[in-house]
Amino acid sequence: MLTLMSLLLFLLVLTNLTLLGSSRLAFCIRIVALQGVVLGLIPLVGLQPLSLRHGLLSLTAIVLKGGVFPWLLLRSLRVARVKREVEPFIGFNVSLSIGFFALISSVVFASKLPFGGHKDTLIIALALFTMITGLLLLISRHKALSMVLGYLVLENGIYCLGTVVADHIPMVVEFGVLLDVWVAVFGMGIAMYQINREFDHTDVDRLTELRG
Amino acid sequence: MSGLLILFLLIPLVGIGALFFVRRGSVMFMLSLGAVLLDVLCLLVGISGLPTCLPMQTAGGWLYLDHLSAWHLLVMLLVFTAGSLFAPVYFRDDLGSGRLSLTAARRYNQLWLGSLWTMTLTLLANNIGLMWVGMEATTLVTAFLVSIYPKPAAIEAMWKYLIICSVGIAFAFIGTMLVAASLPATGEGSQQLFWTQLSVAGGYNLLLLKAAFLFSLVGFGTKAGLAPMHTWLPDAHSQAPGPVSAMFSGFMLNAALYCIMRHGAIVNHALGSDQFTSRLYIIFGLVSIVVSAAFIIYQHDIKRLLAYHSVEHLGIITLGLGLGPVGCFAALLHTLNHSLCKSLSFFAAGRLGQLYGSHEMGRIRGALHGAPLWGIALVGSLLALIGVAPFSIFISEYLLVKAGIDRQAIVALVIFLLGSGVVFVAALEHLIPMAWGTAGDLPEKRCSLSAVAVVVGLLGLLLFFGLYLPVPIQNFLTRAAALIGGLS
Amino acid sequence: MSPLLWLIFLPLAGGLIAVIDGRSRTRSALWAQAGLFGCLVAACRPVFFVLSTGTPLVLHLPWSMAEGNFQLMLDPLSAFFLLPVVILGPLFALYGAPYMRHYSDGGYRHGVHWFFYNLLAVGMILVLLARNGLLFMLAWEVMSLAPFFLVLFHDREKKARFAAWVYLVAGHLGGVLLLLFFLLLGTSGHSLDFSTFQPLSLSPAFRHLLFGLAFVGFGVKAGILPVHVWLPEAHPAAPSHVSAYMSGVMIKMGIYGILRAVLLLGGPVYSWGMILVVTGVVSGILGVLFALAQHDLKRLLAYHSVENIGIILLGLGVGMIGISQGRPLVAVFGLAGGLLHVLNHSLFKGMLFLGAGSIQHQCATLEIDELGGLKRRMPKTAFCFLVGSAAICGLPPLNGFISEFLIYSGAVHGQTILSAATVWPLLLTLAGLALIGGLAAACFVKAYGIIFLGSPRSSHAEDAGETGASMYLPMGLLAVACIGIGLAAPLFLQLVRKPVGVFLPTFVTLLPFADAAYQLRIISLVGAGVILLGLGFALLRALLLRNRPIRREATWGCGYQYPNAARMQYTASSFARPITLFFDAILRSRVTGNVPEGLVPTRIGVETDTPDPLTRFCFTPLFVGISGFLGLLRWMQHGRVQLYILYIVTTLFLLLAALAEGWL
Amino acid sequence: MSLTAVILSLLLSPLLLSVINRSKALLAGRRGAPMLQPYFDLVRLLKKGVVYSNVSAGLVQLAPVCNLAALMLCTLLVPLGPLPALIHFQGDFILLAYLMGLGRFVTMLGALDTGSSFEGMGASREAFFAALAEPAFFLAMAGLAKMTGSQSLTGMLQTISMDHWQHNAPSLLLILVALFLVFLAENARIPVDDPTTHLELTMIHEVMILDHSGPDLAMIEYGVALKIWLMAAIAASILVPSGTNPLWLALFLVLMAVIGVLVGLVESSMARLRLIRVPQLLIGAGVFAGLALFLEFVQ
Repeated sequence: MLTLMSLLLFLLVLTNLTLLGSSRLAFCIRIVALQGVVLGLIPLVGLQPLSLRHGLLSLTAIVLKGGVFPWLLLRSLRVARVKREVEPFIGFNVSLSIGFFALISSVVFASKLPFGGHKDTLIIALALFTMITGLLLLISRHKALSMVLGYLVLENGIYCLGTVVADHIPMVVEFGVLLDVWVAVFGMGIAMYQINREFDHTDVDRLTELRG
Repeated sequence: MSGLLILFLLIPLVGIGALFFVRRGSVMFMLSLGAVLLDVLCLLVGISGLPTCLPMQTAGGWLYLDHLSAWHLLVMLLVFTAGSLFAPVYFRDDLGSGRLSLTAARRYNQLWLGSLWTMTLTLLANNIGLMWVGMEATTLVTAFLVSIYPKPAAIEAMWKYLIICSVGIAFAFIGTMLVAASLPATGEGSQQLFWTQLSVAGGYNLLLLKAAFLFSLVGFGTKAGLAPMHTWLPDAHSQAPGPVSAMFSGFMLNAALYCIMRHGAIVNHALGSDQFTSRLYIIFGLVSIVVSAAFIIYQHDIKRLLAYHSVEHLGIITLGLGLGPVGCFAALLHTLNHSLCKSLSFFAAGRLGQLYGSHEMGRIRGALHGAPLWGIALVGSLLALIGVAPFSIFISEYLLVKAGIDRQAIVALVIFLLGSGVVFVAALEHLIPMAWGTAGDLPEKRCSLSAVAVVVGLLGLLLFFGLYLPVPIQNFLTRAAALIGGLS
Repeated sequence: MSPLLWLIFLPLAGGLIAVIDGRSRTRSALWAQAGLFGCLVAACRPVFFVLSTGTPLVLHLPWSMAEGNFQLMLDPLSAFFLLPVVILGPLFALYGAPYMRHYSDGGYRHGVHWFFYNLLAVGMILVLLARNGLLFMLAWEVMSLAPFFLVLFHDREKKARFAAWVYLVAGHLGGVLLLLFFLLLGTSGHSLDFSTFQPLSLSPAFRHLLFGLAFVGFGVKAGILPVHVWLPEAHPAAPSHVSAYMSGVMIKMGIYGILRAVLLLGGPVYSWGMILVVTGVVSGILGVLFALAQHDLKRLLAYHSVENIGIILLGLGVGMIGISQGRPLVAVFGLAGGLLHVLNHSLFKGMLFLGAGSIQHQCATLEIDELGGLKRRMPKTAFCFLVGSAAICGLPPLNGFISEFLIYSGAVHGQTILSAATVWPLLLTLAGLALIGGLAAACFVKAYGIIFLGSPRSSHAEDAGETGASMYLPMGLLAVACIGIGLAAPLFLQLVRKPVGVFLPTFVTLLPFADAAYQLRIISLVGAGVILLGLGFALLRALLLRNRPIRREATWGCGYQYPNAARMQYTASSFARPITLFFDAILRSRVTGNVPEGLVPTRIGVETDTPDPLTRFCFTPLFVGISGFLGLLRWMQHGRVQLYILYIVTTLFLLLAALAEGWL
Repeated sequence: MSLTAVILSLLLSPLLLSVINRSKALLAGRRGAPMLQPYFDLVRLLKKGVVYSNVSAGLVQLAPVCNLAALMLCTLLVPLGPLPALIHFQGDFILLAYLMGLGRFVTMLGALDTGSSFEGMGASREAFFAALAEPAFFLAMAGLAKMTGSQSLTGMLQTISMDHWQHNAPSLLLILVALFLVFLAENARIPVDDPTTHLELTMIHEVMILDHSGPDLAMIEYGVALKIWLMAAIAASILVPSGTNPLWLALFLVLMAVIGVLVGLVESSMARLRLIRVPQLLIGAGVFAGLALFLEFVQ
């Protein structure tokens, strides 16, 4: 089981770094989907004993993040007819380097965090890393879709963190959260559609009509 | 009695469902108004018994109503009632001319009731996770209210609103998780993350809890429009239709602040002092006041102006939260005053924007002559907003200053007074040419009864609370303030 | 119902009915007047009672308000300040009704106007009666707010809108200081009721701070330099009866506030008296200098309010120095002079503003240099204006002299008995008052001479005629009052006996008051003598000239071609020019146009303009500076959503870092 | 006895004018007009008819009457050396100053009544210089009050004794100088104004009364004489350390004549100052008076 866990964690790191370095949007969507599946599996693999509650939750997460979200996003990608992210504010190579440092510092940082009872500092570190990746995507990318992906990655990180540090969050809440995220992605999809319709592009940084 | 809480959640849902079967625009508005009024009725029925049976729980402790949430519920229902009354006035022309399609009207009303539902959920949730879910849902529901009219700017605003608030609220969720994580592993009963239990539990990991509060503060603060996380707010407020802006500013921000209050209360309890939260409240309050002052000076769009006023006033409320029991009292009173006032001002701004065909303040001239009712509303609400007596905001700001003096927070007080002074000067400079002077040729519009009722009602309440603060309300607020700032 | 409640209720009811019945111009004015006259009637008994016996009337009503208490009290000081409020309010309203008839086309809301007029009266009455900090502040703010709407009556003029803005801003900023004053003072007794304040438990430094807050806060309303800037804007912009009410009565509430604050702080201290004197001299001299440089009559009058407030402050300052140094004679003369000047100023300044209103009515302009020769055209108004002008210059036998005499006398007496270290404010008072008097005379010679004498300088003035009786009769009443107080000064001295007694034990004031009464009796006699002797000389001249030729010829013009052409006359600007030039370092007049040059100058035309130097060199730069500084923050909202998210992240990161470092 | 002072003032005041004129004439090597010339002038003027400007609105008539009434009442307030004033009370000099102010006020208005630019010019200058002269006068009086402990003119002037001249000579001299300067300005004498000039543009007082004639002019001229007399009387009374002994009256009258000669001397030996310099003179007077006060407080 330990080896499966490390595989999952490795995949998590890999997906994050890939996202930071990749410009093709469709590919990124699939990577995020993969990440969702990986994250859904982590509690199943890592938590002993396995309860029905966790099983159900993980399953929902996998279905949503691995299936529904990518489908939604790919659809809006088709509508908007964009293929690639243009060169981001922070270039791909730089992003990757930042990601690398973020990974290292997350690991260092996580070991110092005062989560006394928890031993899964590695998972915490990777959760932090995932969140940072998400934020990086949110801050540095031009396309609306990239930002949605960033948001999803951020959510993934939080989810990952939650599995470790707050495993006793009631199920109703967990489902509520998932529902919210789903609606959020759905809403963002609609928003992207509308942006594309009104502006003929989805470059977020060109939406600067409102200021001051 | 406790069945009431469930009713509060049920009524909007029923309303949303019923709206699917309505085929006439005006009836839709009537229906949502009816739903809101039904809620109000529930509150009125309950209100006689409320003081004695508060706090109360139901649904296995998941729904919970204490003085704090009851107060916010009251404010919320006031805002929604006013908004529902005003909506037909605002949309009538567009509904008639077909600029607002039936589908859009239905969507509007469903989203309207939806946001009522999500906010009710936020207020009634005992579990802080559920509270978060409600808050996040609020964002999602209301985002689409911004772009009921799919203009480019509205869509831009909606996008920014959606993405910024989603990210912000995501942080708040980390905060919620960290609260859970900071609990001792053995703490029985606190497993459900019920606020009622968290606020009395012991053995927290204090550092984690503090970190949790920082996340909640920044997260919910984004939604509450505290600077520098307020950036979405002027965009969304200015692009949304009048009633929606009013609801945003009048209550949604307060709902987010309400979440912060809840988290703050937990931290205060765990730390045994409110020094930690106070300092943060004061810092964020002051930053919001100063930042909003800067933007108010240079503003040219009336709704953006009002939006920045919201930033300012949320800052003031936050500042009040940091000033001990009297400050909390003032903050809660200010919540009501600001909501009343801001609803009215957004109604006026929205309607004047329609009449003058622009929200540019440079184009709105002599409203008192051109559109007397809305001119009066604008003048009354803006004067109230900048703290002119005898409107009630004067009273809450006065209490705030008193709290500051009692706490000897002199620096904070000076910054607050300077900031609000700048706002006063700038806002008045904007207001005078808008309301007075020669009005251009305006389309002659008859004022409907509901419009008059809204304006007179809101202004009357503002004046009433400025001159008279009934003892029951004072007692109620004292109890509510004790919940969040009971430590001195 | 208690008589004190009637005082508030009647004008308020009148105002409310006026706004409800606002469609009719005449009726709304009538309602307002009825309310104010009712208030006057209701005030007679309590005010007389309090001023004659010195026993305060008290009223305590239940009021549910945080920290608020509905405590009312009419003590002699309040009663004295109540006099102008209740007497002049209805009188000005009487004038205002025909004045307002001028504005009859659509868009002018008379009902609203009268409502706020009455609200102003209510606010002032409540300010005078309130004995609780919050109640006082509410009343104060209501009183401050009402004129805002009154000024905006002429809202189509940009000037009025600007004036209203300046006015309310000044009022608000002053109000904030007052709020701080009451709340800080409230910490001494843990309540905002005046009776619970325990000023003597506070440290002297703290009391000085509190006095500073109150002085500046109330000073804004009183129009003390340098915080007078709203006054020259707001007074000209308002309808004349409102200017009269504001300038004659409302600004005195600031004076009342200062006095009340001194009482609340446990009685005067030498340094406070010193501050009053210094600011009084500055306000007085600069006020009259600024007035000299104005071209607009109402603006000129507004600056004279600043000047007269300065005189009042001088009197009160002398009085406070007298009290603090234990010199009852100085104290009584100073206080009595200052207080009487409050009343006197409200009479003649009110009348002058009414006169300005009549001129505006008849000539459609208040530019002094466009008027002229109005005495022949509006003889009755001109007479009243003359009386007012002489009174405001403090000339005997009119009322202005009475109060100024008391102040002078107090200062002169004080300087002979005070120690060398403490005496300088009194000497400053003497010299300052003398200079002020001289300059005021110059200013009113200019105003009266250019407006009413000579020949008309424009067709407006040419075609002017006398106003209706309803407009000059109120002025006439005030003129009679000015003369009456001058001729029956000892009688009116009785009015301030009890108010002064609020500051000093009565037995201490007996002797000084007897002294003052004696001196005033002689002055009144001499005043009567001037009038009688003047009449006698007039009679003598009439007798001498009975059978002699009286010719009317053109004015001697030194052989100039058009000796009597109106444009050859001296203008107001040229009249004041020697003085304004002399004080140009302070006034900084702007001169535009072509000054004559060379041997054969062509096309000459010079205009001078003196905007308020304080506004120009102090407040405008300050406001511009603040807004410019805050403007630096504007880059924040640039529209890039990615960076907005970065703000959130950065904020969070900084907070977490602060937490990790242990700063939080 | 006090009535004597009033009667003396009323009767003798024009004589002081002729003392000035005669001394000027003698200094210029002329014989000068008879000593009673001012009286003859007054009588002649009283016999004449009047001419009014057709612009005037009545102030021209009011001014002389009112001015004279005010100045006549002033005579009740001023002691003549040992003769106390008819009316004296604490602070009567304030009333004196303001009665003179009243006279000036109406005179200026009378000047403006004609609409002539020259008269406006005169009034303007008069107003300015008078304003500057007032503080000097009041400070000088305050100095006397401080020195003597009394605040009425009679009290102050009659208290001054040889003692004061021995101990407070510098202050007294300073006060005298200040009062003399004020006297020159108030009465429109050289170097402030030249009462005999013929160029309207440079006049102050004379230009204000250009359009007065007949009895009106007589009243004004008499008023001028009274004013000079009264102010000289104050100065002379300071110089007479007399107390109330009526025997000193002779010395007082001599001193009045000396003052008249002094004025004549000044007028013969000096040119009129440029108008722009006059304020300096008056501020100088104020400084002198202030200095006198300072000296007294230092002692």
